Formats: sequence, structure tokens, C-alpha cells
Amino acid sequence: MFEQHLAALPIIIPLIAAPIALILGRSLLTWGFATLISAWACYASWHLLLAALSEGSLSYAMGGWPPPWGIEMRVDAANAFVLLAVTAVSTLVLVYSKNSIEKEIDSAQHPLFYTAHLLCLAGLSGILVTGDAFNLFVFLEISSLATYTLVSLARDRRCLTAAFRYLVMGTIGATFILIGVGMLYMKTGTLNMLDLAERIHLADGNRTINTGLAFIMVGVSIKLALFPLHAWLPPAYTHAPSAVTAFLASTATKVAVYVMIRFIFTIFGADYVFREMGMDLILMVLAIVAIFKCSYMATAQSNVKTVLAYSSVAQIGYMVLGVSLVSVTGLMAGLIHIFNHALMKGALFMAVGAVFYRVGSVDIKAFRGLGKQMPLTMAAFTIAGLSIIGVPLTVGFVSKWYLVTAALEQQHWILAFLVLAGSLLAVIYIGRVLEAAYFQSASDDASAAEVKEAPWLMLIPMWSLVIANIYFGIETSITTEAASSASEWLFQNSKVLEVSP
Amino acid sequence: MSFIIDYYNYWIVVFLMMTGFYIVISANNLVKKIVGLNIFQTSVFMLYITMGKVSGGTAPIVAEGVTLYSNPLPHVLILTAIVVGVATTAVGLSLIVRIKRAYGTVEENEFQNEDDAI
Amino acid sequence: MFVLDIISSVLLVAGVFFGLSGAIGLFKFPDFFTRVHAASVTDSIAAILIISGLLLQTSFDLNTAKLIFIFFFLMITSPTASHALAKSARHGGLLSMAERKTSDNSNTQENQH
Amino acid sequence: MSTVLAAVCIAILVVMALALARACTAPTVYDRILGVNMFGTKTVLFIAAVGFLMGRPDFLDIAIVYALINFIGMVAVLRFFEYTAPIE
Amino acid sequence: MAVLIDLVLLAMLAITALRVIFLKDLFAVVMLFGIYSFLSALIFVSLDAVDVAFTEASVGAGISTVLMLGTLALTGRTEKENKHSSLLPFLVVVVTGAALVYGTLDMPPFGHPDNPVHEHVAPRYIEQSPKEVGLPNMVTSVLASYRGFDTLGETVVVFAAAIGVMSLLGIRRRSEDETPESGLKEHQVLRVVAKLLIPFVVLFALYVQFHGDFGPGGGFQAGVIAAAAFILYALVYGLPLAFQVIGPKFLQLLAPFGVLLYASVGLYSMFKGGLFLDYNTLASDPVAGQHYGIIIIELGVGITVFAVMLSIFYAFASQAERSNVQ
Repeated sequence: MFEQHLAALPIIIPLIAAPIALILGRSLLTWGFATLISAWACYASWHLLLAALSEGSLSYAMGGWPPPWGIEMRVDAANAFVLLAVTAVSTLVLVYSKNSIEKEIDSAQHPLFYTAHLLCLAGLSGILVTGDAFNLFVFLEISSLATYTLVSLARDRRCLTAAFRYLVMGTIGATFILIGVGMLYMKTGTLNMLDLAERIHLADGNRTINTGLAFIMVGVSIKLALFPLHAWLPPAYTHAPSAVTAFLASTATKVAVYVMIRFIFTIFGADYVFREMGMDLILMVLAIVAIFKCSYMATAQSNVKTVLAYSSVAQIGYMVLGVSLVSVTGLMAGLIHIFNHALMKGALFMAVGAVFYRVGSVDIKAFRGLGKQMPLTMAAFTIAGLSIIGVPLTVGFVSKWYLVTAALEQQHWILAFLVLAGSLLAVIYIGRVLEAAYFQSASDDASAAEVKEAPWLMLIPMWSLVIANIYFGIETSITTEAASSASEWLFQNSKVLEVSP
Repeated sequence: MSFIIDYYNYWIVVFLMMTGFYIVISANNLVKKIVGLNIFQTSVFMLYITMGKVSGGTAPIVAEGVTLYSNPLPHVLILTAIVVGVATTAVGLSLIVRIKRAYGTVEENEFQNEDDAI
Repeated sequence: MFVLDIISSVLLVAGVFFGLSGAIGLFKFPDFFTRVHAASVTDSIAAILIISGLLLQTSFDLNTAKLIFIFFFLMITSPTASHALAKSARHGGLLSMAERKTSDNSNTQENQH
Repeated sequence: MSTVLAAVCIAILVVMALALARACTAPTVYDRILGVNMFGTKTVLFIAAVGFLMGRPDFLDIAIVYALINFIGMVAVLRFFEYTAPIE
Repeated sequence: MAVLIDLVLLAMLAITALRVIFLKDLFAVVMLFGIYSFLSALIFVSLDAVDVAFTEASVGAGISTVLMLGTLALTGRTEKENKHSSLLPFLVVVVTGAALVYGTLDMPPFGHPDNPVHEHVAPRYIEQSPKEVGLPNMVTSVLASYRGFDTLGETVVVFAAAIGVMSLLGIRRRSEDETPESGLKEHQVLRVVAKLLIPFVVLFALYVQFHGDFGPGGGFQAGVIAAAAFILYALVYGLPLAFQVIGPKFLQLLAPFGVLLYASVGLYSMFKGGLFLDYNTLASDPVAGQHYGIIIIELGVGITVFAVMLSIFYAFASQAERSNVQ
């Protein structure tokens, strides 16, 4: 029975589970329930990826109405790949969050936390799977509203202002997307993505389409925290509860990058966006500025969560850089980095959350001597940190490798050099934390001496991600195969206006 | 002249959108920001409804003797969007209430100063 | 039918006349309590007249019922709202013009003392 | 008949504009509320009249909602004044 | 005539929006926002979007304004003088506005029946939906059936808002020893009138719920109006009495129940062999199946919206009452 509904399951499962989680209403019960649900969604998306790889693309007509009249779910290798990463990280984070939120969130609010987490998961899956431009907006708002809630659950009052800023900027972004989709709809009369792609260039006079593209790109850029529009991200990631940060950092912005890829390649067509509108140059410049400015900002922070938040903005720069290269390899590098970055940032934020669980602070001073006191946590942090830097045998190396390859393919020597130079900055900001952990001795307080290793429920998901970091860093065929077939699929199905010389 | 008749509606709606947008990004008071956000969104809704109108048509509810109906699809979309808007407003306002309790102010620069001081 | 139309037109025009006079009263009267008086009384009469005028246009179906419902709704809520508003203003310490004069006088007298 | 209705609609619009002007530039808070209230009741009448003008009077439901919301808004404002001093 | 009405309404909207920029009294800002919502709903009526007008009037002018007033009661009424330069925002707005105006230049002319919007997807809704779905109100057909998944998403958005507000504010009953809040005690007339009106408002909400297939209305509007009735009750008689009628705990169960009711229709249609939310499979006759499906999901929407709107109001009101005591 489920085979037939495979494309809809990753959305429907968490969507229906969220209200049930609220009714269950007990902290432990909802934790188990949410984790099982998330694991189920992950299992379904694994099958979905297999089906998408073998069949090319799957379509599911909601309500039995054929597209473009009804809403279509459309799954291909690209979104199934990202979906698997999102659901897998969500499951691991849920396992991890039991201890973490006991420390960081009032117990009365635990059921609300799990409900919001499931809603956020449902929203993100919906964004990934849907084949309808307006339906995407609806799911975007589900995930955003759940995210605002999750961010504001922390005890520190600064999470409130961070959530508010996030809310205002997120809503502006969503409204911009709404304006853009409206303009497309106005010129084509349809909302289905594939239908839009076919009809978009039939429309006479494309000033409206140009504006629609601009608004969608700005709106999505706010959601994915592209460089000048990233102001909401560092405070939100810094002040949110650790489990929430681990989840958001490894999923929410990645999904927004996917939305950008989907709009560029499937709806507008790469030729129109890059050749005619010259978007590639804009994106490339912004991506490079993001990599350097935000990596530099990361080196200057004292709060480790803020360091990692700025690092996230810089890493998003790498993904956008891959997209802006307009080649199969470049897009593939971007897609691989979406997956890989989810693995490394998830592990890093989980390690930081474990430190907060034991030490009660995430200031860089609090890390002093932790190399001895919490060896497993800090080892996880070290490996994931090396992955961010891009050391061989980690996934970070794979992403950087393909990114540099893509740049060299087009003779962009400077670009390849800049990518490597960006890694040096990563060495500095990760190195500062490692130095504190391994080479500085702990302060002499009695309280500091009592710090123990993090509980198993936190270590297991953390180390699962770390092992994945190494495994996919050595056994690269799985990810590269999925990403390259996704990338090729996107390029083949991207509407080509005319053959460019 | 016909150019103006064809487009005045869009232009006024654009003006309204930008007024709301200006309030959002310039206001220092959080409540006013939310009001601006609502004005911005409501104006975007008007853009959608404007494109669904057919001159001489009537509301898309079947009635005897009517042949020309306005387009129901934008109405459906905006119905959904209004609900999304009020949901965001509610969450935003409750954040404001909490910010007031935590900081004692709802002016953006004031609580920013307080955060910086820590 | 023609007669009904004429009656209905007369009612509508009269209603609009009262509505307009009330709106002008909002600006012309000297203090809040006189303004609320002008607004609320004309509000009611305008609603009565205009809805009666429209009632004559219907052909006794669901619309008639809805109009009658609106009629009663406005008849109940509009004066209530005005009353509650005036009362609230009174409790809030707003003074009418006459009172303000006397209080001004007493103030000035106190000052002279 | 439709000319009379059209004239009535325009006249109600004028009244609404005046009420709006009062709500925008009011000497006291109460005047502002009075303007808003008048605006609300006139909108109810406007929708009713426009429904007949456009030949689809079955939309009177909306007028009912306006009347209802207008009243609730007034009550909410009065309740609001229990918390804050109304005099500026 | 339609153009004239349209223009006058748009001009009023512009004046209202501009006035909001310069007002420092936030109470006045909120009042003008209420007017803005009313006016935009009028525009929607004049552009034939009666269902949208219905929703905008009840949500924008009703719920949003009440919530904003509740917030102001807690946060203070005046905006402080802003010393920041407003040049940068102004520039951003001018650039964005210029981009939009540039975009309008190729837009299809207003109201033209040959516009692409009216040609590709919409004709099926207009021509076929009365036969396929069997309802005279095309907006309800599209909302509940063709794009039923959007509406499920919308219901979940409302639910997510409830989760957000509950986690931020929470609804707390006052302990017994404090003096019970009695609402607007001074206003006897208001108390009598409100008591008289509330049954009719609830009746009207039921009418909107079940008449939505034939006229403007539906689950969402009905939920808001029903919530408005109880909000009126709570405003006039105070929260403790309202809690005795419908308690927050009960609402907390009602809100997820509505979503589940909606989703269960989808699951049942999957069980019957169709796709998710395929109402055709609900009964042997497809049109009858559509009808059952739409009635049930509209009920689900109505229940969730009612429960969520009322509990959001409770959350704000209980905050206000607590701060008043302190």
C-alpha cells in the first residue's frame, strides 16, 4: 500500500504526527514518538531516493487531480537526496535532544518543542517534495513558524530578539517570494513548476518575468542567508537551544539552497537566469564575499556557537559558488556540499551542545582543558572541524575537491585559489577552539574539575554523524553518484532557450 | 490614456506595498514593524486579487444568467496567504510581549544597546 | 414596482443626507460629547433609512432576512457602542466644553487668589 | 434605479472619507474612536448598497461580518482603556 | 462606476498607509490599521473576491486588531523618537518600488478577459468544477478539493501559530484567592447587549460554516467568527467566566483534533485505494464523495481555526490580566 504513496509519505507522516504529539503531552512519550516518526520518514525517503534514482522522477497528484489543476508532488534525484539528509539529521537530532533540552528548555514546554520540531520537519520535507510554486510558499511558512518557535524556546532572553529579527526578515523573504510567484502566475496562468517552465518563455514581453526572478532570488537569498541578507542567522543560531541550532544549521538553509537551485534550473532555466540575466556573476561575487567576510567574522568571535554560525554563512557561500559556476560539476559540488555540510555542522553543533550540557557555557574560555575532560566530545568536534577545513579523508575534502575541479574546468584559477584560501580562515577559527580545548589547561575552579563526558544519548548521534563524515569522505561513490545524477538530471531538464556558443 | 486605465491599479498597489515595506524596515518600535508587515502583506494580496479580476465579470459563485466569472484561483491562494499572515502576526506579537517583559522596552535600538552592554 | 422604486429612492437619499450631516457634525461641533451625539443619532437614522430603502429592492428571500438581521444588529450595536464610548470618555476624565469653561474659570480664580 | 444607487454609493464613500479624515487627525483619542466607529457602520451600509448596485445582493454576509467585527473592535478598544490612560 | 469606486478606495488606502508612517501614537496606528484592513476588504469586494473580503474583514480587522490592542496594553502606547537616519530604508524602498513598477510594464492589462491568468488553468475550475465537484462556489471547490493540500497546509500553519503562542505566552488561570476579573463591569448596557448578541453570532458562524458551499464563507471564516463570539464574551465578562464556558485545556485538545480530522479524510481515501485527499473514493458516486469530503475537511478547518484563534486570544488576555494585577 505504501509503495504507491511513497512520494507523499515524507510530508504526510510528520504532518499528521505533529498534532498527535501535542495530544500525547508527556515529555518522554513525545520524545520517543517524535524520534520514531522521524526515523520512519527517513526510511521512506531512503526508499524514495532509490526509486528516484532508478526511475528518474516520480509524480504524485494530491487529491487525485492531475497537474496543473491539482497540486503535484514531484521527486527526482536532487530533492530525494536533500530530503534524505534532512530526515536523517532530524532523526539524529531528536535522539540527541532528549538530554540537551532537559538542560536548556523548561520541562513544561518539551511536548511543544517536539511538536514544533515535527512541524518544522514536515515543512522542510514539503518544500523539498512539492512541485507547485504556491504550495512551496505554504510549506515554507509552516517550517518558518515552527523555526521561530524553536528558536525562542531557549532560556536566554536574547533568543527572543533573535527570533523576532528572524521572523521579520523571514516574513519579508516569504512575501518577496509570494510577489515573484504572483508575477510568474500572472504571465503564465499556472503554478505547477514544470508547467511554469514550459510556459514561462512563451509569454510575450519578459519585463514582468525579470522582476519575478529578481524578487524570488532576493526572497530565497534572505531565507538561505546569502551574504548581505544574512543578518538574522548568527544571532538566531547563537541563542537558540543547541538541539535546535544543530537541526537548523544542517537543514533549514540547505533546503533554501535547494529552492534556489529548483527555481533557477527547473523553472526559469539555467540559460535564462545565467546567460541572459547575468545572475551567475552576481551570485559568484556575493558567494566569495560571504566566504571571506564571514570566515573572518568567525575568527573574531568569542562565543563558539557564533563562530560556527558565521562559518555556516561562509559555507553557504561555497554552495552558492558551486551553483554559480553553471556546470554539471559545479552544481554537483554544490549539492554534495549541501549533504556534507549537514553532516559536519550537525556534528559540530551537537558537540558544542554537549559542552553546554556539561559546562553551562559555550564561550571559548569554557573549552579550556576539555580535551581531557570530555575526550569523546572534543574528538568529535576535532574530526568535524577538520572536515570543515577540508582535510583529506573527510567529507569536507570531497566538497572542496569537486568545487576546485569545477573551477579549474572553466579555467577559473583565481576562484580555485580563493576556495583554498577560504579554508585557511577555517583553520584559524576551528584552530582557536581546538587550541583552547587541548593546549590550555582548565581553570582551577572546583566546578570545572567536575566536568564529565557527555551522556551516551548525546554521544551516539554525534558520533554517528562523525563516522558518516569519515565514511562518506572515503567511500565517496554513493554521494557523488547521487549528486552527479541529480545534477545531470537538473541540467538536462533545465529549459534551454537557445544553444549558447 | 488607456495605458493608465490598464495599469493604475497595479501602480497604486505597488505604492501601498512600498509604504508597508518602508514601515517595516524603518520603524524602531516592534509593534509598528508588525503593523507595517501586515500592510505590506495585505497590499501583496491586493496584487493577486487585481490580476484575478475580469472586467464585467462577477464573483465566482454560480448564479443564474451569469456567464463571465472572475478567476477563482487567486482568491484561493490569497485566502491561504491571509491565514498565514495572521499566524505570523500572532507569533510576532507574542514575541513582542515576551521581549517587553525581558528587556522592559520594545524599541529596537534600546534592547540592542542592552545586549551589547552584556 | 415603480412606486416602490420611488419610495426606496427617497428613503435612500434621505438616509445619505443624514449620514452626510453626521459626518460634517463630526468636524463642526465644539466638544467630544456634542460630536458623539451628532454621530450616533445620525448613524442610527441613516442606517434605518438606507436599509429600509434597500429592503424595498429585494423580493422577499434570504437577502431580505439578511438585511433585517443587519438592521437589528446595527440598531443594537451602534447606539450601545456610542453610549459605551461616551461613558468611557466620561470616566476617563474628558470634560465637555461647558465644564471646561467653568473649570478654567475656577482655575483662573484660584490663580487670582 | 441604478443611478440612485450609484449616487448613494458615492455619497456613502464621501461620508467614509470624512470619517477617515477624522480618524487620521483627531483632537482626542475618543474622537479617533468615534471616527473609526462611524467608518465601520458606513462601510456596512456601503457593502449593502454596492451589492445591490452590482446585482449580486447575496453578499450581504460580508456586511454582517463587518457589523460584527466593528462592534467587537469597539468593545476591545474600551477594554484596552482599562489598562492604559486614554488621555494623551 | 466600478473604476471610480475602486479609485476612491485606493486613494483612501494610500492616505491611511501614509498616515501610519508619521503617527507616533501606537493606539492610533492600530486603529488606522483596522481601517486599512476594512478598506482592503472593500477593494476585494469590488474586485469580486467575496470570500477573500470575508476573511480579511474577520481576520485583519478583527483578530489582528484585537491582538495588537492586547499587545499595546502590555507594551505601552507611544513610539519613542527615532534618531536613526531613515535615508537607507527609503533608498531600499525606492529601488524595490522601481523594480516593481518596471515589472508592471509588461503585466497584462487590468481586467482583460484574455489575460494568461484566465486562460490556462482557471477555465477548468470555472467550467468543470460545478459538475466535477458539484458546488456552486468555485472558490470552495478549488480551496477544498483541487488545492486541498494547500488548505491542509494552511490549517497546519494555524496550528503552528498556536504552538508558537502557547510556548511563548502560555495560558495561565489565576489562582482562586485573587479577586476575579469581571470584564467591563461599569458598562451595564454593554453587558446586556453582548449577552443578547452572542447566540446570534454563534448561529451566524454555523450558517457560514455550512453555507460556504453555496455562498461566501467556509470553515476558516466560520472558525474566526465563532471565536469572535467568545472573544466578545471574554472581553465583556472577563476571562475567568470565559474559561468556565470553554477552558484552555479543552481548546488545546480541539486544535489538533481539527487537523487530524482533516488529515483522516486523506488517510481514509488512501485506505480506499485513492491518492491522498482524493474525495472521489469516499463514496460510490464521485460527486457525492466530493461533497462528503469537503464538508468534513471544512469542519476540520473550522474547529482548528476556532480553537487556535480563541486560545491565542486567551494567551494575550491572560498576560494582560496578570500584568494588571501586579
